[in-house]
Amino acid sequence: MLFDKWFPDNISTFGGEIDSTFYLIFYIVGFWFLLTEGAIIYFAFRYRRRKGYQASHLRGETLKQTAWILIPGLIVFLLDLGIDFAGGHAYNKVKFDKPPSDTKVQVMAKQFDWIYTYPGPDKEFGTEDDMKLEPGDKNHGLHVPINRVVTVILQSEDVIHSFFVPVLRLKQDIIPGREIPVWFEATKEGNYEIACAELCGFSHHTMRSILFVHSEDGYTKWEEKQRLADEAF
Amino acid sequence: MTDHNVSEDEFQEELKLSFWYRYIFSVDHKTIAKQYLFLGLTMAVVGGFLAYLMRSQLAWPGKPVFGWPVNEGYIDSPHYNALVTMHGTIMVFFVAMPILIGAFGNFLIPLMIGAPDMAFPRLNMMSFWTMFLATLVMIASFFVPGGAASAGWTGYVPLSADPIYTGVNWGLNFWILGLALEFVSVLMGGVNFLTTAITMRAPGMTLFRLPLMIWMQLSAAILFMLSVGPTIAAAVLLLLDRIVGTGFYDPGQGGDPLLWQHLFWFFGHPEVYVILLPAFGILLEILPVFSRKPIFAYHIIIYSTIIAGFLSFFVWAHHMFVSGMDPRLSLPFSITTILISVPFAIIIFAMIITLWRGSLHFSTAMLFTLGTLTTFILGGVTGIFNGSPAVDIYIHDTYFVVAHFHYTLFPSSIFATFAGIYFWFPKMFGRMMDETLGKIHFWMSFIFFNLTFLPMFALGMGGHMRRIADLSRYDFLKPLQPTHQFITVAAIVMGIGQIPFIVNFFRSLFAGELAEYNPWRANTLEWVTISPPPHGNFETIPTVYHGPYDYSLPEIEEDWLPQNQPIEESLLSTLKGKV
Amino acid sequence: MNRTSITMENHEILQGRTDIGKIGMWWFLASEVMTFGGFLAVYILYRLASRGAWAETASHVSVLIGSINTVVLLTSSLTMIKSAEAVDNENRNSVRNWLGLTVLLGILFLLIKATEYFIEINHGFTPLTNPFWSFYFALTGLHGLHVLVGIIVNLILFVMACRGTLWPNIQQRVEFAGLYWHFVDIVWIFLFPLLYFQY
Amino acid sequence: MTNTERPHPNYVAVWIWLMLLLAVSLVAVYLPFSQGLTVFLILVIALVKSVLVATYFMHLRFERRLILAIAIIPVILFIGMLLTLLPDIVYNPVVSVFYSADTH
Repeated sequence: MLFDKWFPDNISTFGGEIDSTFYLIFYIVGFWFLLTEGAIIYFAFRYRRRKGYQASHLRGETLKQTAWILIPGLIVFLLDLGIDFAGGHAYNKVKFDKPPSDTKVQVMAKQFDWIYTYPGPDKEFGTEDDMKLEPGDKNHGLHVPINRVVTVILQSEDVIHSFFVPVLRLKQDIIPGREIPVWFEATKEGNYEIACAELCGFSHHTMRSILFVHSEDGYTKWEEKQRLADEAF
Repeated sequence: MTDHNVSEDEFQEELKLSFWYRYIFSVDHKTIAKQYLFLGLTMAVVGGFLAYLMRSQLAWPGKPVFGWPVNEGYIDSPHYNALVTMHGTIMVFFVAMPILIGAFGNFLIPLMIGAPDMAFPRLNMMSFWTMFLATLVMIASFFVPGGAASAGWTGYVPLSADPIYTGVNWGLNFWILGLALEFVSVLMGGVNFLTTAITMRAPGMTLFRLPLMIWMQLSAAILFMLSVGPTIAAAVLLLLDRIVGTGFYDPGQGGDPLLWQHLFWFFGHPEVYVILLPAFGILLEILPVFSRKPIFAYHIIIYSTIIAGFLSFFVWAHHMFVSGMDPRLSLPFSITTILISVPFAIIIFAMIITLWRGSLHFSTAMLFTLGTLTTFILGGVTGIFNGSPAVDIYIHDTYFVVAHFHYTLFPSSIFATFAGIYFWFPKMFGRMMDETLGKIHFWMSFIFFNLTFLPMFALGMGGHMRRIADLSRYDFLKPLQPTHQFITVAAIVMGIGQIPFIVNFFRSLFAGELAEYNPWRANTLEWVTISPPPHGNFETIPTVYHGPYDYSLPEIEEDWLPQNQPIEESLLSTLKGKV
Repeated sequence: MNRTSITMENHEILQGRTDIGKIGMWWFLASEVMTFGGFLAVYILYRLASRGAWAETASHVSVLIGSINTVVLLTSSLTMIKSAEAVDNENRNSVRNWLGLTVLLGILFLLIKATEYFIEINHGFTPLTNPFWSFYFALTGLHGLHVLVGIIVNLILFVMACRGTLWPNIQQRVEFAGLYWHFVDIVWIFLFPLLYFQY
Repeated sequence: MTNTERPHPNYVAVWIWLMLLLAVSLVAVYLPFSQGLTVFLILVIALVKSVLVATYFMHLRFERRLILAIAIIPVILFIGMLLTLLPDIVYNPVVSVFYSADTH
């Protein structure tokens, strides 16, 4: 599409819908933008001051005249509603219709790094076999399997951060005092960047992390390796 | 028209006042307006300089920046955050507000409604000096230990609630104090504006004969007065958190950081319209004068403004779609958000149709007006992207938002300000500004403004976060570095483009061609008195016979009809329902 | 025509618009409503969100003292409006006396409030104890500041009334001071149940 | 100085009503209602009291409509704001359990 060069790749199941909402809005408002700008430029040339030409006294107070602005206003209103409902589906998908998932990760944000906690084999947090990836650990980052619904539980230790993964089209502020779950399903293997998108202090710009999307096998392997390393420790 | 010869006595009387009472502690609304204007323009230079520092750091991270006084020119991340914060704060609260509300509101409200002065002249003076004090406090915050506030212009808690998070202690306290003083100042101004316009209108000046600028100023004042309260409350609680050590925003003690965002944006969004509406007012005054046409659909513009003003109290959460607030709030707020675009769309359409079949004269003021209109449209339509909760998930807190609000606020607070200055300069200072320099200024500003902010949309689509001091940490952002350099160069050229304005302004101030009463042949009341008007404004209070935009009436010879000029009896029947 | 005559003439035109100050005053009060509204909103929301967890600590405020103070402040509102009535009846002594009584009741309110603070702090409830007490001291403190401003305004009017300099513009002056004073009273009407009652 | 005729209703009666309402609210709070209902009730009583003060002591009843509007609009906005914030701050399912009074 038009802006493919600028948008990062999309690797999430809902990212496509967000992008298509973007394009939908782009074409609608692009049309209005061209129309209004075109009108201004055309009028500016056509009605520039010339000798002997008197402007017409047009007050726009009768219903017939005001229709020229009210009807476009109405169309704008209807298109706006359309945009809202079209985008509402994507928003619902991200925020409300959370599919069930058995892969859960806790993300604790703090100035200026991320701590990832995996529930381990028993799939429950707060137990012995939790695996924690602290900053500085080997392969520090968010490890997820491909094509599986992952729930990320966001928490913050200090200030507001924002969990932003451009390739997933996913962004969620992290509020201290609230536990905010988000979900995604990655569709492409690889290593991607996670950023903090909310100003969080001195070194906000260094709050970067990596999202590792593993293949099904690769994920089990990584989990196993991580568990052994944890036990050895 | 009656001839307004104000005799020498009047000027002699003026001269008898000492310098201090004439220029510094004046209670004359026009002098106060000029004080606001100079304060705002000075702060614009400060804010612009901060922008230059930021842009230089972004374009060439890790390189020393020319003009940055500390650390051998290297801007580190905490200082970058302070620059971002102070640029936003200064531009919104100490440039846009003093100029659009303080200067134009003060200057035009009494003149346009035909009043000798404000309802409370001394309150007016106090309002300016409170603003001045606020400015001093804000400037001083740069020089206290720890530097200026660096929690963003929105001051989100808990980042701003505890010095350990930013390392800024007194800077942020000063920031809150400065803002509080600024709010108090604008509140005093607002009381004054509203009371003046309600009670001191000249005979015959009915509500629906008021120029649209007055309507816009009044709407802005009402919006400000009714929205700022919760934010003052929130700011007091924040200050108590910082100084006394209470825990209003500390989640560990039962506080809720999101409440700050709610209360801030409850004010923050109407604040956008507090800036935008007076800017629209300027456009709506200039368009008819240089099109020689009545403004299209005067009444509908007023109703649209009222509807938009009311709606603006219930759109604030669209700043918070990804903030972690209850997502159920998103739908109602996205609906109010798109609803509010309709009245503004209607106003814009009305402005465009005003050009149709007009007789357009492209003076500098008109060029800036059209420049504002064209750029603001882009800012307005890109707001739809942000208003859609789904798209906002991706573009929130990216450069897309930065580009969007610069496309709305820059035209409205800078371009419209220039339009207003070029237009009312003769009335303010009694001299004409130079048109050639003005046109150079316009084209430099307009072209390089677009070159600066258009690429930012692309940055935002690339996922570039705001408020990042150095993008080189992120691999996916590295390819965007050249774009940043392009933007910075464009921004610097835009800055240079303001030099013609400064030259023009000061040269015209002292050596410009003397202005007549009504150099633009405009209808509104400020043009029926001499330029500049004396203390007391009008020799006799004019009586108003018709609306402000009766240009090019086919029945009369001239293509204009001042508001204080009676319509001949013979014409009354033909003009029935028209004027 | 010189400047003075311009101003004179302009003032003539403004004759008959005595509500200039009143409208200004009401706009000021409107913004005050929103400011106190902000404080109250924060407090109500937190208190509701606490799901009754603040009730225990909030039971240490003295409803008795609070009720007495409410009576004092409501009565001072009555005396204030009585002085406005006396203005219209052109009863100068009565104006002075009612004003003086209002000032006294205001001072009494602050004294009772100060005693209450003293008792509470002695029992170990300071603004830093917990969120409830932070709110308690912040809200009553801000209200107390407003009462103080009102007392000063009323006191000035009272002194002027004693000296007999109040009489030009008396109606407006007493009315505006009264509007402010009643507003402060209304704020207390909301603060009292919200802060003192058990819920 | 013109002394325009201003009506003066029986202020003492208003004051007695205020005292009565104060007594009612002192009793109401001990009735066995839920927290939400109690808050609602005492707010309603407070509202009635303040309306009394505003209509009679502040003379709103005798003012022109403009002043009535100036007085009422902020109240509407305040109530609107409060109601809008309720779902997020109080009834938000994602708010975690940090709320307790005595953490010190």
